Amino acid sequence: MAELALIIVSAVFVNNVIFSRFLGLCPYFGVSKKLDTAVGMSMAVIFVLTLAGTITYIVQTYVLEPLNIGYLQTIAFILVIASLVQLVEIVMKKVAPALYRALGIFLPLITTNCAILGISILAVQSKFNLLETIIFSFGSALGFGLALVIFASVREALETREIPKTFQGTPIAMIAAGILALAFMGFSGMVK
Amino acid sequence: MLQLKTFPKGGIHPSQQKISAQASITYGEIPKQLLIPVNQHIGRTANVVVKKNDVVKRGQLLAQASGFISSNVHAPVDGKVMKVFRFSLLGGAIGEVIQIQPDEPGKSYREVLEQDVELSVDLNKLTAEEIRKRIQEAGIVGMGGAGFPTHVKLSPPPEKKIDALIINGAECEPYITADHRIMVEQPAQIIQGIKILKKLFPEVPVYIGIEDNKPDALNMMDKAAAREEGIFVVPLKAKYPQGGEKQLIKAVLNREVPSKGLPMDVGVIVQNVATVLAIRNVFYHNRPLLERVVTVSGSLVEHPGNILLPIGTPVSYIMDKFNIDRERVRLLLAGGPMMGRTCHSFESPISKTTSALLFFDEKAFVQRQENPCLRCGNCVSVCPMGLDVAIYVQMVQKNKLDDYAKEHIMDCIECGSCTYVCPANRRLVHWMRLGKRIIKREN
Amino acid sequence: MNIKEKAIKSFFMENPVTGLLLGLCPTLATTTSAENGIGMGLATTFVLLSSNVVVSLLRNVIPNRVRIPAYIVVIATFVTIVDMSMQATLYQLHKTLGLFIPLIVVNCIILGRAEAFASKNTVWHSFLDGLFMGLGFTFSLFILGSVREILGSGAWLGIRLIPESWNTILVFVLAPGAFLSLGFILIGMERLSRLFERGK
Amino acid sequence: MVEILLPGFILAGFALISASGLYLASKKFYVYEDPRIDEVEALLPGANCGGCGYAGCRALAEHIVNDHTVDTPCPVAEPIVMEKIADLLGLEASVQEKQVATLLCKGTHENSALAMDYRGIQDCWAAVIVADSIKDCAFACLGLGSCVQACNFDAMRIENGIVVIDEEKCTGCGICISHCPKNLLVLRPVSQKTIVTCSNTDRGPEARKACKVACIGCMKCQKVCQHQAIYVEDFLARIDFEKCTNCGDCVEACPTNAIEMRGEQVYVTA
Amino acid sequence: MSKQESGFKVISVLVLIAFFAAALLAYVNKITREPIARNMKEETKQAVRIVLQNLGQFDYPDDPLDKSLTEFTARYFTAKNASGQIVGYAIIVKAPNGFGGDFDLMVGIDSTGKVLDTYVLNHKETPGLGDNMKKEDFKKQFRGRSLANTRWAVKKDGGDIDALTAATITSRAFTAGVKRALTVFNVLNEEAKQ
Amino acid sequence: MEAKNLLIMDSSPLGLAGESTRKIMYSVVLSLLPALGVSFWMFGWAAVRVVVLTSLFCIALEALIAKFFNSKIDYLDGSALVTGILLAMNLPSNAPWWLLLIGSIVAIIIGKQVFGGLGQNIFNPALVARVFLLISFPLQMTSWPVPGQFDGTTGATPLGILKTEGVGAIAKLKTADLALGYVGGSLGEISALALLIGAAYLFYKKYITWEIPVSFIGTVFVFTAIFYWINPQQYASPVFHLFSGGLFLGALYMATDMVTSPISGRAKLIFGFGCGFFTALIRLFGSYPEGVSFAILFMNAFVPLLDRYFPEKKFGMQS
Repeated sequence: MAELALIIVSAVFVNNVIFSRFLGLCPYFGVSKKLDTAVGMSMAVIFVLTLAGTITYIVQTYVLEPLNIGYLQTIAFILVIASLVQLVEIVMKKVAPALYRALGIFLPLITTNCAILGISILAVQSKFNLLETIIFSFGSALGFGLALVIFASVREALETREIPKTFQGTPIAMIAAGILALAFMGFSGMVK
Repeated sequence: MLQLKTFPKGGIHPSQQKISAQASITYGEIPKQLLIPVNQHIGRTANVVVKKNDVVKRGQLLAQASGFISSNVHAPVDGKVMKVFRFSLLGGAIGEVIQIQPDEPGKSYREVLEQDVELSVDLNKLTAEEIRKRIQEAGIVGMGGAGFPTHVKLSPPPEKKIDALIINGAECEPYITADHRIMVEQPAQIIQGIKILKKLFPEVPVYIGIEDNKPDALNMMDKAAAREEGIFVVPLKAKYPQGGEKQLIKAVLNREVPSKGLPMDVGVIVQNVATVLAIRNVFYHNRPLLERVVTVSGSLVEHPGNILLPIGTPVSYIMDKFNIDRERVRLLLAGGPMMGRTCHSFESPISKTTSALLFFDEKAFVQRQENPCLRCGNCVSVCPMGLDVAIYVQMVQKNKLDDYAKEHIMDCIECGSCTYVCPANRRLVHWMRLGKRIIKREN
Repeated sequence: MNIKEKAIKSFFMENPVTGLLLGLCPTLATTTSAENGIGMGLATTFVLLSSNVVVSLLRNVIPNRVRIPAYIVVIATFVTIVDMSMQATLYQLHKTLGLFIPLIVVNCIILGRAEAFASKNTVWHSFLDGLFMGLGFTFSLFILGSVREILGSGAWLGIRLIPESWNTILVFVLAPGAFLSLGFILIGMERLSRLFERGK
Repeated sequence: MVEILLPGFILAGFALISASGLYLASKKFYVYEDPRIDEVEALLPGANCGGCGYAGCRALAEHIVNDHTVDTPCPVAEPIVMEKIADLLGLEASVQEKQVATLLCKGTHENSALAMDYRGIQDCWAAVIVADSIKDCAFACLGLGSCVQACNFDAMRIENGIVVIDEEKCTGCGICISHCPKNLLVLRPVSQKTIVTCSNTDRGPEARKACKVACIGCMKCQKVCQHQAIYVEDFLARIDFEKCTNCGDCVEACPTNAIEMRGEQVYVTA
Repeated sequence: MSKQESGFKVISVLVLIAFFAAALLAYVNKITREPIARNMKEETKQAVRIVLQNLGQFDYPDDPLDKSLTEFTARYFTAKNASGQIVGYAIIVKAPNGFGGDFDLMVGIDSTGKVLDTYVLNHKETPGLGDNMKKEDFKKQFRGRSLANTRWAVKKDGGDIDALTAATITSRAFTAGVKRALTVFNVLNEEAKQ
Repeated sequence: MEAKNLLIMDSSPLGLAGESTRKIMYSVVLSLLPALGVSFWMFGWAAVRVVVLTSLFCIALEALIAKFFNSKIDYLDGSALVTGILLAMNLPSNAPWWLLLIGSIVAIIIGKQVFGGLGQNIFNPALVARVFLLISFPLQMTSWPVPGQFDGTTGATPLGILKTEGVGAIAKLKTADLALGYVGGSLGEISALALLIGAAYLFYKKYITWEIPVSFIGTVFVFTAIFYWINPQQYASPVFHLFSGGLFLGALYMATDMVTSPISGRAKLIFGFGCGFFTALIRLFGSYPEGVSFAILFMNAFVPLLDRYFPEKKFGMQS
């Protein structure tokens, strides 16, 4: 149990997807302009990443490894993730339209979120078992969501500040992210 | 005396400056010409019913209310209509005025008033219907500043059960002493007015809220009310903006008017003392709203005082009367320094809502160099409405109002407390007003 | 197509990183040194170029509805090829770039160019587009890598610039420094782009 | 050979399962949507990078179709793509003559003096909270530049107390119109040269007192116009752009110079 | 999507592409498998050459052997000279409880049990502090030390080792790691004698 | 224009309470004097040198920016001075001049001016600089001169000792020494008492409120107490945690920075709790001995969220 808790803490704070692993930065900067959007995106990522982590684990353990074709990992994973995302989108649209309106619109964006593929590959590399993989994927997504939501609120606040013209837009966002990364450095070494 | 009541959240203690508090109400003369503003109230503009060269009598209707939320305007003196045109009013607005050439310029207004017969009023014979109708016809509006037609306030829809009446004698703004003097000099008449209002809401207790910085007014009102049943004088701890309707209700009854709501939503009707006096005069003198008491004060006024004047009297008349040097005046305020409005013409006339005229020179004006917001939170802590002023203002400045701010910014009562305490010297109220304006424009 | 203009465009105005803000993950993660930046950039360029060519070749064969999955498969194939060949020949570099080689698959530039350009243009034009976009990407990675290496390690392309005993600003080789440097480089590149635009 | 074919079959299997799964799912869970969304999405790059601020290409397509606007360009696509989309949706289809914003006031500091020393927030809307007008004329341009701030094309500037519009830069987007608290801005076709540069509806004497170049409602222009294109209403001359031929008769007739001819005079023979 | 393509065509194109992609990859894999495997070993072997570089000519096996002691396990390479005599060992141990957790350390030991050199294989110590253990200034003090001639602790704890400035924990871990390697050497040496 | 005769028009109100940015800033400077005094006494001229240099650097940098980029900046409004002094209080007294210069550049430029200057920054400038330096120059930032000894002897802070040596090593430290500042550390870390005296003045002037310091310090106390109670052999006592490190400096001066803390009372309580929680977390489990600066910087990022979701209680929103 303590093991699993450590995996979560590590994934959320210590090895935060954004600030430590540098994964999923495109949506991080793209979707963090508005708080509402950021919250929706975070939810969608948590859902999809947990699911994707689980399924890629199964693909790796029961197909790729027994057949000794580990080099197909990238292509197999991305194929699985892309279809999975699209499947979820199609099904959600029909079965739960309300949920689709809230989360579904973020789904296409997730296919090319490198956090999904990256975390799936990392989970395999870390030699986690199924439960650990699920927890790890979930925790990583949670870390992504946390970073995204804070950052979106910071960017919304920046909109009301007197940012010099030169720094407006992405440059100031980068600098704010840099300072946030400084703060995240404080968590280093918490999980060994 | 009981423990002093006040509203709990926010508020400030600006320097009182009630230098005219002991000056009895004086009376002016009829000026050479009067400019009667057609629109002296909140609501639809009245329709002018006189033409150039018409001869009008004192009390004659000049403009007819154009709907329920509107108000009549009457001629305060006998005279001739010269013309109807657009002119600068007190407070920066430009609006239609009716220019009247009085028949007897220079005649003491006191004499005019003394010609009005004192009628005896049998309260038992008055019906609620009749009272409302006569108040409406007399063009009575809230004389505290806003100018909301009084008959509308007194006609709550039947589903709103009124269980308390509050008479607003707080007068929390610095300098202004008009209501104070009325309470000192005419307490019995105010009580007569209250008793007329009580006919509309029988059995409902009446509270007269007066701040403790006016002990003589408290004393006089206390004595006058002592003989009456169901009328209570409530002494209040002096704090600005206690005279705000919502703050007064909170202070007196500890009830909170909901956001975007009206006092009647918590079963209360608030009337200003001057308004009550005007109502009284409708019944005891058969006189519509023709005049009001104006405090004349400020650093350039040698002998500050309170003067009763017919509505439409130009500021220049008052300046002559009080010996105010035109060359030195740089700042003319209609109302108090916290919520009053600056004016730009000495020819503008006083209206039903002009409670004070303050004259200052350049020194009184604070050079506002707006500095960046420090987010110190002073504005938030003094805001009697609990608004996050600093945050909203930043949004207004960048035109990035979010839904949350839009929902609350309209609750601002523009009392000015935030601007008063801002260390960065920011024009917070002005920005808030601008924010309101932007929201209205969007809708 | 004017090649020179196209080159300037993809290096400055439409630079994938500083102009379009695409492919940020490898940009920030792998630029601890100028050399790593170039390595990552060239790997991406190869994939971009090859997939652009193949997608352009297949543009009339692939049905519209599965074009995205099909492109992804094509891209993933080249990525894996790069991955394996780098591991075989440039082992040390591959080790530092690590996870980010397979992640080239999800670099938006590649899919974006495949979709926006290669699927609608001839093979030769797609080749040029892939080449210049890739080099533009490499260029910004090189710049970022140089800044971070010089400030953070006191060296450039592995050559020590200041005495061993001097302190370097370590933060620049770490995550916060990556964001901060990119923030300032964005401003510099914007200025440069404007210069070029005015020069036209 | 097996070691090459086997992986091929396995991956083909993956592809088969996912493709047919998706195909079946899209049939079974079909939901109707505006088909144009698909068409627009097909034109967009499909990189789903989120660079436009929307959550992916489909979200942008939905925005374009549902809100019927191409205000948010895709940062990845060539500009031609957005033009194609606009064509597809019939946006900007009708070719109109270029319109420009025009200020209906000539109340410079010389013509209509300041009536007060306004010290509040330097913004027209903030000023009208304090006073209806800061100049002698109640209808004058305040010259505090709310429209200048609103203009996205740098086409406006304040000069001598009133706003001056650069007709070259003006795109006729009309955003400034709603930002004028005095409602002094209108759009006019560039070929319309004759304008009444006044909005004062007061009677002649008062209008003249307020501004040297005010329209005093004298009706001379109405009388002189041969095309019934100019008429006086509320003591203010107004021009019907449909009928006006820019002949310039009214300009000459106006005693207060309240009617102006912009640029070169163009005669239109009826 | 203006035209509706048939489901069969859609699926089959995708399947075909996937098939060719995987086949291509399998082919590339076939070519690169060998060099990759070689590269992976090469790194460790490089380290062995560094830590044992003072031994002159020697041979050692391609893959390390495992050695389990009660508290920990280690891997080692045995270096032999041309005549088949053991001239030294390169022992890989986990240095315990560093700042960023355990890290892998390779220690070269000559046949007399003296430390030749050290090499840090991978670590998560703080840049600028702990990772100074890779620097010559710190490493050189270990050369020539053996289990017997040294108190294996940092000076602060009453030993002989100078700790890195402001990185006591890393220094402790490093010291403990070297000590472990020497312990392994003793065991191996005993076994070799038998 | 003959504006002379025209009447002034402006929006009400026309009075002012007489507060100003400068007054606030210089009051903060004043309140820092006791703590500065203690560190001057402890570390001698070295400490004076650090404070003077950082203050000069910070003001000079703002003056340069004011000259070349944004003439609206008032570099003498005291805010740059406060940043300079606070930065100095986060540094060791033997810090080399280039460290002070880099710190000042980071604080004023990256921490403040890129966001638009006074009042616009999201993160506390002095802390941005401190964390930046801590990560970049760990060697210089973790060896501290020993107070009272002017011979350049360096040692670790009590928290540093705790992290490397364990609980046993700090047993000999007396609480009174910790509270009075007779231990190693940065300029402002050393005397909790002097800091409290200064802060009392700010409380009196109402420039800071009780919420953040109380919930910050309280949370650290509670969390460290819980772990101390679980295992006193492994974790230090809460009293030790209270008086060691920069907790008081952080809780009284850095977290309460008006610009980077939330506005409403409720939000301040949560903000303080967050600071305390992450401080305790980093101190107990992280690899850095001190977590105050990281925790505050981290919570700074939450301020917009807190402002939005825990605003002031609105009038008329009862029921």
